[in-house]
Amino acid sequence: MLQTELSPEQIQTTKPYRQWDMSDAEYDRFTALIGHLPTFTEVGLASGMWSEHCAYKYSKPVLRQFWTKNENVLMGPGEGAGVIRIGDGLAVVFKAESHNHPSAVEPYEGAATGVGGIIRDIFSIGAKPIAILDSLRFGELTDPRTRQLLDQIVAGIAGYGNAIGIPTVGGETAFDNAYARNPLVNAMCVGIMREDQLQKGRAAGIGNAILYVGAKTGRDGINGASFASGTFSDTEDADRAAVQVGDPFMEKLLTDACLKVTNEHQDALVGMQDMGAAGLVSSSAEMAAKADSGMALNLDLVPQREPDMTPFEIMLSESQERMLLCIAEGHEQEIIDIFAGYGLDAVVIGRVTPGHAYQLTHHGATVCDIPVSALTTDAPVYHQQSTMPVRLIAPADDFQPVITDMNAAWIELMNQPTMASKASLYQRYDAQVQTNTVVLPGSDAAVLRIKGTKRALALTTDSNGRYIYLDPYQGGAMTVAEAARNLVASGATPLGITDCLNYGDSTKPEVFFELEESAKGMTAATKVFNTPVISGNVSLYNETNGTPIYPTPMVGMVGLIEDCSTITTQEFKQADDLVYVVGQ
Amino acid sequence: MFKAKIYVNYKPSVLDPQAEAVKTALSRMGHDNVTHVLYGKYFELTLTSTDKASAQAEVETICDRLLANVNMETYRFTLVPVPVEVD
Amino acid sequence: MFKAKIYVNYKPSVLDPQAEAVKTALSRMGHDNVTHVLYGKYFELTLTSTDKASAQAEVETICDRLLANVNMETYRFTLVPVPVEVD
Amino acid sequence: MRAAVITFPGSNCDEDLQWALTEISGIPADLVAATATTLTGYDAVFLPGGFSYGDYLRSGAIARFSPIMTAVKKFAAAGGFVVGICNGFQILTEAGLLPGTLQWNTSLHFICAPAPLEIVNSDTPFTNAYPAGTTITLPIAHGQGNYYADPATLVALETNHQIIFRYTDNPNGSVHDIAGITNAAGNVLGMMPHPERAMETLLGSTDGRGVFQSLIHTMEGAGSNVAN
Ligand SMILES: Nc1ncnc2c1ncn2[C@@H]1O[C@H](COP(=O)(O)OP(=O)(O)O)[C@@H](O)[C@H]1O
Repeated sequence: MLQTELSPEQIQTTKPYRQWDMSDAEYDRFTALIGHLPTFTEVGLASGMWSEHCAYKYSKPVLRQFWTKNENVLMGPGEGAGVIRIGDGLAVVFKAESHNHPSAVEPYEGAATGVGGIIRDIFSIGAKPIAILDSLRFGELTDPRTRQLLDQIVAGIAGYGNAIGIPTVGGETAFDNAYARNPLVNAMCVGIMREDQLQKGRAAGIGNAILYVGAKTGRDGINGASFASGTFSDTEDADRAAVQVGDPFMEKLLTDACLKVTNEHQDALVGMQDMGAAGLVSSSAEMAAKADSGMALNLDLVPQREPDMTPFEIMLSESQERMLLCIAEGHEQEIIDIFAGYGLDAVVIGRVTPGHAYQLTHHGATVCDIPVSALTTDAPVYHQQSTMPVRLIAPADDFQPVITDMNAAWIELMNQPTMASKASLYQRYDAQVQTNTVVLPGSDAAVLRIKGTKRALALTTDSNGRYIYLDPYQGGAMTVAEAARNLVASGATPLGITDCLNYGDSTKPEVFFELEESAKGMTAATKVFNTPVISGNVSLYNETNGTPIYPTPMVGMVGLIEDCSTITTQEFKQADDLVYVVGQ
Repeated sequence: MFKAKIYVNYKPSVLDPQAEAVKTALSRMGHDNVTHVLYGKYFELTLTSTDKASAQAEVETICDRLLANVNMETYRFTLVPVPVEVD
Repeated sequence: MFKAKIYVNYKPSVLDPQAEAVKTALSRMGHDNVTHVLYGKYFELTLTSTDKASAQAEVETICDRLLANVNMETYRFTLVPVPVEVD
Repeated sequence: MRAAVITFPGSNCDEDLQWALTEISGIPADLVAATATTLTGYDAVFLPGGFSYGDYLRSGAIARFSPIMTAVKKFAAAGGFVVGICNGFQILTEAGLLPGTLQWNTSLHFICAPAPLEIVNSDTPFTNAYPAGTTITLPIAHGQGNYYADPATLVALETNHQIIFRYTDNPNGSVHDIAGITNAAGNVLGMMPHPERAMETLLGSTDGRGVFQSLIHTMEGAGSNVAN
């Protein structure tokens, strides 16, 4: 896949960046931004950072329309996760993330590392992760490949969540041919923290140290960010090399150690961020950008699992279970010792520098020297064309089912895998570890009490691609409404949402229309329910051989129950109780 | 009848947390002279097939489809003829 | 320097749920001519030891104490000398 | 009475156990690191659930080499009460403090579900608070809880009344439906179900309290068969 390093001039003529999904126009833009012909490493970093996965270049105009703030939001989109105040000096932190493409290729590890990634987003804010939820879409179970995907994806989520000791308390699963070759695997993580422990991913203060923590860097998942931004065809088996393996044991140690640093060493810690998509380059450049700093890293100091790694590979590797910290100068050893206590590698790999340059050295040579902004704030944003799909211009007549035998129809409905009990799936998740789960999977929403208070949180994930396919605006609004209903039915007041926007290739005007309209519907509903969008994730290019999935935004909603004694569960309680229908 | 001896292990570039764990445990136990650990799976399948070429093809299919995860693992195997046992 | 090739598997008297699962899967996939499945672990350890007898003794200790659970597993291994690599 | 809860790297029920002991049962409990070498000052030692050292190789296989395990063995040999729950049970079998081993569940899946249990022997330091013959329901949450021992060991377990809990609806393939056993001396208990998850009405069940109450009764010499 990788060529030996081409010179800047060779890059200009042979255009290797095209295979990393960077266009000629983007190459030209990047060249102009940095003021010289980019080196192999520089253009490689840009291809990762300018992918949809990192830069949201296609979805940003849509995301900007979301309503993201009310009086309780302490931190909205843009950081690892969003934060909402819940009283008693506490805050809830949550975010969802998709791992659709990796899971389609390598279902166990793809799903497992999806869970691992979203957990790091939560503790990087300074919060203790308390719950995981998922949202899964598959093709029909009559297909053996679907059965295998389902089994392995559930096993991967279980394998990671159970081992790390965070309960998986809820989710949703549905089956439809629209997802046959492109399953959706979305995971949400929720955490709790004291308001005053809030961390940001910032690398501020000239001379402060950049500390690399956790697993060693290998060649796994190189340029996964642009991999996640490509579509599937039947012939792309070569992509398989892009898959990484998760190590939940390592992540458990990493979580405990990072929380110890946030809780007990506030004065040493300047900022913290996980290494997710586009690995080291993304975390370091974003931390510098947020603090308006410069940064210099020596790649020889990066712990490496394999010999002879190139700067391109080191910077774009998506090896799991790694964090990047900015530590106040003079406190380095204090923090390194904490990680050593957990048996973890922690190495100073660079410093915050004056100015705004992003500089990398490798074997004594400078391999990258560009403005931080060229990788971050100056990434392109595209305003896409939006066209109403033909099926919506002239919609078919409403379908009226003819039901002659109510009993038979009911049994047929209940036989649908989408309707059937999911107990055989969620029983593979440890839903009770941490001993807070009041309402287990099987009800409308999961409920977790908060130890030391009377309060509880209610959590749910919901999506319904079919509604949005039929009416993007109404479907988007209904998704938010469904989540809100699930929470209210548990006795909770909705607080806010996170989302995963799963769509097809949004460079197609019809797909962009679906994205735009459903986001408008979601926005309208979030204002009605007073549930701002505090975090989220975008997954475009969910297509197989040119056919997009149903537009499927997933909503993860969190609600607050002021007093545990008012928690309500779904099941009928006793014979002779009255049953009411409320609403229309 | 053939016996297939099948070895499945991770591709070298793939992180193997189990092998790492074994290595760390060994060094904690004082076995510092163990410099490298490879951790794989080993299967023995007994097949009633009568000709070697078809057994070979069948074991390959079984490895590709079931025993190895070809995304991350490689496999190799040997086939040895087994005298048919008479009960 | 030696390389130890170590095979750990269940004692024949112990029912191995993993081997059973493989066998069931194979027969569901139509491979009915597979009559027996053994599912084991395979390790390769590289040891810096210089004499074979001490390597032998060390690998035995490692197997007894760590790699095999002698309540239900047995192991066997071979030792091959490895030429010391010069960097 | 004072209890130690051992935290191995990868343990994840250690804090839950500490909560169940301290906040609910009124037994002061400390988390003790696996690197510690002594257990002086404690009357009971708990090995919690989780995935010690990732449970790589075999569950419990690596944990048994932790420094603390030497102290646990000494503590048990001196007659101290040792309780291993889930991964703790797996560690105790690997360490040779309890016979047998825990294999993969026959489904090869992790199972998180309520498990009805028969209390087979209520005349032990861990179960004397439960009336004889009681059935309780405790959560299980494990992938490798399928207990196996060779026939001779099983005979010994049965005749010495070392089988303490039995599944009434075997979820994992355990021989003789075994969910929990003690050693021959009766002071070391291993069980796959999680009593510490069944301590509060809010969380659905208080069936697990008896295990901790039994220990209190035993330590205080306060007799047995006090219903919970
Ligand atoms: N993949 C899953 N992971 C965890 N829990 C799940 C999953 N799928 C479904 N559930 C649980 O099963 C119950 C019913 O799910 P679902 O049929 O999607 O509910 P609803 O129709 O109320 O949205 C819920 O409690 C949900 O949390």
